[in-house]
Amino acid sequence: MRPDKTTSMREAIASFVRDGDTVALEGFTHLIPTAAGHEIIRQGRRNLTIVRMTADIVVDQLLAGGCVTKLVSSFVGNSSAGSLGELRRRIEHADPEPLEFEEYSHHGMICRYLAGAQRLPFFPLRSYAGSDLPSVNPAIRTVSSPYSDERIHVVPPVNPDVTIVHAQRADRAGNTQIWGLTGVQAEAVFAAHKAVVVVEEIVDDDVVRSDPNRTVIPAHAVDAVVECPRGAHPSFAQGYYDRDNAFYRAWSGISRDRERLREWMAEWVHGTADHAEYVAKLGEEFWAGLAVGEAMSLPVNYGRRL
Amino acid sequence: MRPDKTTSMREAIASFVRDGDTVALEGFTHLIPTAAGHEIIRQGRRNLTIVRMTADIVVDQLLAGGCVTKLVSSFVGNSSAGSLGELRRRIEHADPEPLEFEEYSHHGMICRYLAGAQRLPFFPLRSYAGSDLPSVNPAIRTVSSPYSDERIHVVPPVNPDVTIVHAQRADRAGNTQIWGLTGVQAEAVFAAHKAVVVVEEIVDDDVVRSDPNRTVIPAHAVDAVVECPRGAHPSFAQGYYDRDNAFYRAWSGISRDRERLREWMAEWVHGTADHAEYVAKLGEEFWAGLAVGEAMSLPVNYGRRL
Amino acid sequence: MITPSERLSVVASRELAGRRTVFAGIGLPTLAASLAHLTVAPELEIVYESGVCGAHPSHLPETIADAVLITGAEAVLSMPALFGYVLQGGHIDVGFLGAAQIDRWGNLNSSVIGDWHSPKVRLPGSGGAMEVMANAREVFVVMRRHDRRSFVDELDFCTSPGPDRALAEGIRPLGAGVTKVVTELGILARGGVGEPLRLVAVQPGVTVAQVREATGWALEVADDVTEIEPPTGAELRLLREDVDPDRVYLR
Amino acid sequence: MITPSERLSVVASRELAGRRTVFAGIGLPTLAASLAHLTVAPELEIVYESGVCGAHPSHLPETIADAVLITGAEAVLSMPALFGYVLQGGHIDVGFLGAAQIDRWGNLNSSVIGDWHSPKVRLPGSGGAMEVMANAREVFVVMRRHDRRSFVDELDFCTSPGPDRALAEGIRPLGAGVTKVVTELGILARGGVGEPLRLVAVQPGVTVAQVREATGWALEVADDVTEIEPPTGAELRLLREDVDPDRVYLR
Repeated sequence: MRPDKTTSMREAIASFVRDGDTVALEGFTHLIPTAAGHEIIRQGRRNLTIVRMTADIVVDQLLAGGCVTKLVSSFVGNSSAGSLGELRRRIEHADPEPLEFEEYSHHGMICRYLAGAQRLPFFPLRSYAGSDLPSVNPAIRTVSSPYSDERIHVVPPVNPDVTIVHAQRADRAGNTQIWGLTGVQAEAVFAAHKAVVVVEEIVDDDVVRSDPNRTVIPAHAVDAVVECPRGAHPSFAQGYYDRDNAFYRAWSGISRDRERLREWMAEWVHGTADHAEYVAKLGEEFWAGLAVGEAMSLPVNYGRRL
Repeated sequence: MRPDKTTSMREAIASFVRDGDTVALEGFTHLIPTAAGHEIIRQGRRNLTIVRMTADIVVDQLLAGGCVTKLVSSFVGNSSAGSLGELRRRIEHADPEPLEFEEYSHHGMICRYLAGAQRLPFFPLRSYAGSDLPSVNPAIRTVSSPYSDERIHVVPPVNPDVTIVHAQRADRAGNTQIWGLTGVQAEAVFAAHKAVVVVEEIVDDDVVRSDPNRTVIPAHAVDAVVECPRGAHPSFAQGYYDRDNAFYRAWSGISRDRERLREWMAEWVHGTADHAEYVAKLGEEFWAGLAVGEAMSLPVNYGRRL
Repeated sequence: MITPSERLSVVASRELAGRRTVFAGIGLPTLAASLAHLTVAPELEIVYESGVCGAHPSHLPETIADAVLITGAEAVLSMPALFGYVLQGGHIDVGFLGAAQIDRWGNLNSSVIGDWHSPKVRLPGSGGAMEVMANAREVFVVMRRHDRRSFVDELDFCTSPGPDRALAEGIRPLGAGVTKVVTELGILARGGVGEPLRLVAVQPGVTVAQVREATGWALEVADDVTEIEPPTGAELRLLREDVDPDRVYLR
Repeated sequence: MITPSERLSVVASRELAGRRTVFAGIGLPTLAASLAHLTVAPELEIVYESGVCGAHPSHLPETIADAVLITGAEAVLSMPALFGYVLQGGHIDVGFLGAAQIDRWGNLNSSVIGDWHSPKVRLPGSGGAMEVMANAREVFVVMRRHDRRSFVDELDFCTSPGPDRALAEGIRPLGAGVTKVVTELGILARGGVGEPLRLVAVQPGVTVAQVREATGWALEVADDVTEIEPPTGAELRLLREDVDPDRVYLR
């Protein structure tokens, strides 16, 4: 009997995200856990530390929702589509309040997750030499190699209270399958004390078990499984729906204007009871525009003892 | 135009394995590159340093072939089926000559490959504290964390002159797909100066490209691709043929008796021109006994822009 | 007639009550874990050193990497993920280990008999044993043979050190080290750092004196040594009919 | 009529002659690499920061993680593998980077205008730029704008340091740092450690004095400044018909 870890988004956020927590949200352009971010905003969480390599729209929204005191990130921008208005106001003008920002490079963030997942006190990487970043981030240090006179930079582990990732599918026990870009999701989950996986669909055990190499996150690392179709919008889910590039382009304008941003949040986050309502509000015609066709993988034979 | 890296086993070994080289052969129980090992013996390579986590039958054969001066490993045994006769004679009695043995644990070996693949001067791990192993292996050292008063053990990188792995399939450019146990093959390849991939079958580009997540080793890390069906015998290739457990059990007896071992080598390695002859000599009835049935993975949709 | 393998499997299975993840090799540990899954630990997941999580084998596996463990499994991980994220990451409740020698602190030798530099017998070495010892919450040892050659006052070589030896070097491992040793004679147990293995239970018909005699150090004995409950009919039926019907390991 | 984007893409593509692996972002770098693949570097493979190797996109990608880069690709790697094994492992011949500011040593700022602690403009930050600079054999910069706001005497903040700055800290990076800067005015180049960027070529109709005037430091000029060959008909045809037929980036 494998345990059944399925729950609703509301229940998962209520149970696993508390005020003051360190929350990692991962997904590199692909499978961004937006719906989970919106539910955190709806539930009014406060004083969160958000850990996310690419702090993009969902982070700007969490900031606008008043949920975030501190950000740990390696890229703060709206992809290549422009700026994050709320984030820039917070950092450039402490408006409406300051934002503590702990800044790394991408590989630095990856190495923090790797150290966290592997219970290591530090992780070495060949970045930072000559950069000004260590001068504004004292957590970036150096270690001497015991094999030569070489020094190398290191970063400390990150162990979020909870990591939330989005995936294509999982079984009820939490075996999670991702294809396309898999990013740093497995490491972020293993680094966390608790992990919530949001999926496009919960599938039968047999589906997962027909292809165990597709399981990027095994059940024993997962605490809750939430089925939330289209929960990665405006990002994409490979094979399910495409990226909403128009929304990315629109976000710079929305977020630049404080009043427009407030209205957007009121209508689309606070004004929807849950992600199903958000999806319905966008409308079937909208979703048809993001639909994708079929490009099926060829099956492989795992073999059966005769 | 992707480069065509396909070649014969004879040519690959002649080009990429030179006397005195450090050669990594990986594959954890699954997909052991035995045929490559036999070709190294046939070509009479000398003074090799063999790097292999589980030094098992193929290592005992390389020792018996007189190819090896030094072994770097974390497990020296014939799986759970008994002993390696030649290896024990070399280590216990320096018979017919001593074998230099640099010993680690499994995770220590994995971390050496990780450091090698990532061009790191060392890799930390939570093993070795209190063990006698560091007292006989001075390469196992400690580093102090710059974040606490903690010390942690480290191992140095390994960068083999060449790594040889066996896989189910690759395209002609070297994009290599493995399913079932993937072990440490990718890391061993990335750690090496040159890499040879031996496969059950070379497939059309479209087969590989229908499922890019299945590619464990990308083409740019591979220097040669050799098609050699059944080249992992007596180990197995998931979905292609099963493990020859009877041969594993027999090996303890064969290798315990120096004369019987010499005869076995004369008949099966030196007495066959190549692996195709070895396979044919075993006979179709034999191979029928290792045949496996079908257990196909369910396809996933990668999606197509409409 | 109950065989020693059956007895050891059943006794070890009971010790897994309520555990969730177990790191097991092939043979008695797999039998014990599989039986526990059907009895005292319904949520138990066996994790194999090869990278397999949540296996559903069609046949009893012959190695930790048997093809039947892969087909139909819930997940197959690379070795860096298995050793780094799962094991060193602290996700294993109980690890099973074997050894040629064990001492009173649960330190294990699987490397050599004699001197490492010119051994009388060269054994396989650590494999992942050292990592299981350092990173599993606790370790169970199942030893068919209980005699002074295996239960020694001093190891020829310490491959996999318990936490006491690690702490002596100033490094704190995650787990408690060996907490249970199940043998043909009885059960030795220790609570954790600073405690030696003590005899806590004997197999039916075995005396405390017999166990002491078979142990190479001055074995401490618990105040309340119990007699191990013999395998029940239900346990034996599950073991013989469901876990190992072909009697691959129940020889 | 040739647009600036076309000119920059063609000029940058020529610099990729014979290279095998290029780490490119979306936009001009992708156009340049794709054109080079069809002309001077037939074996060229573009590696994307998202983890895609050997992409065969059905449409021109809008981001480095565009779904069309994944479907039909030769390999998709996790980020630890991409940054650890491929990039830090030393498998990238040429990395393309952009920046808000560049100095004479090819150091780059993509973090802030003003002081980091209270910036006038908060820019996106490093992303993987620092890693590309440290680990690619060399780095090409394509800048649409060539003016004193971008080509500065002193960076407001050094995000991605060239090897000279790293060496000053006693650490030797793998690559040569920025070796080419392609702009609307010309090409700056440097050979490696210890060498500043020098003007080596100008776009047709541009004078050395103009480039000097647009550069925020005392720009050194090569002895033999050449005039850049205008895009050929073949180059333009490939770019317009095969690489970006919908003129997504060739605006």
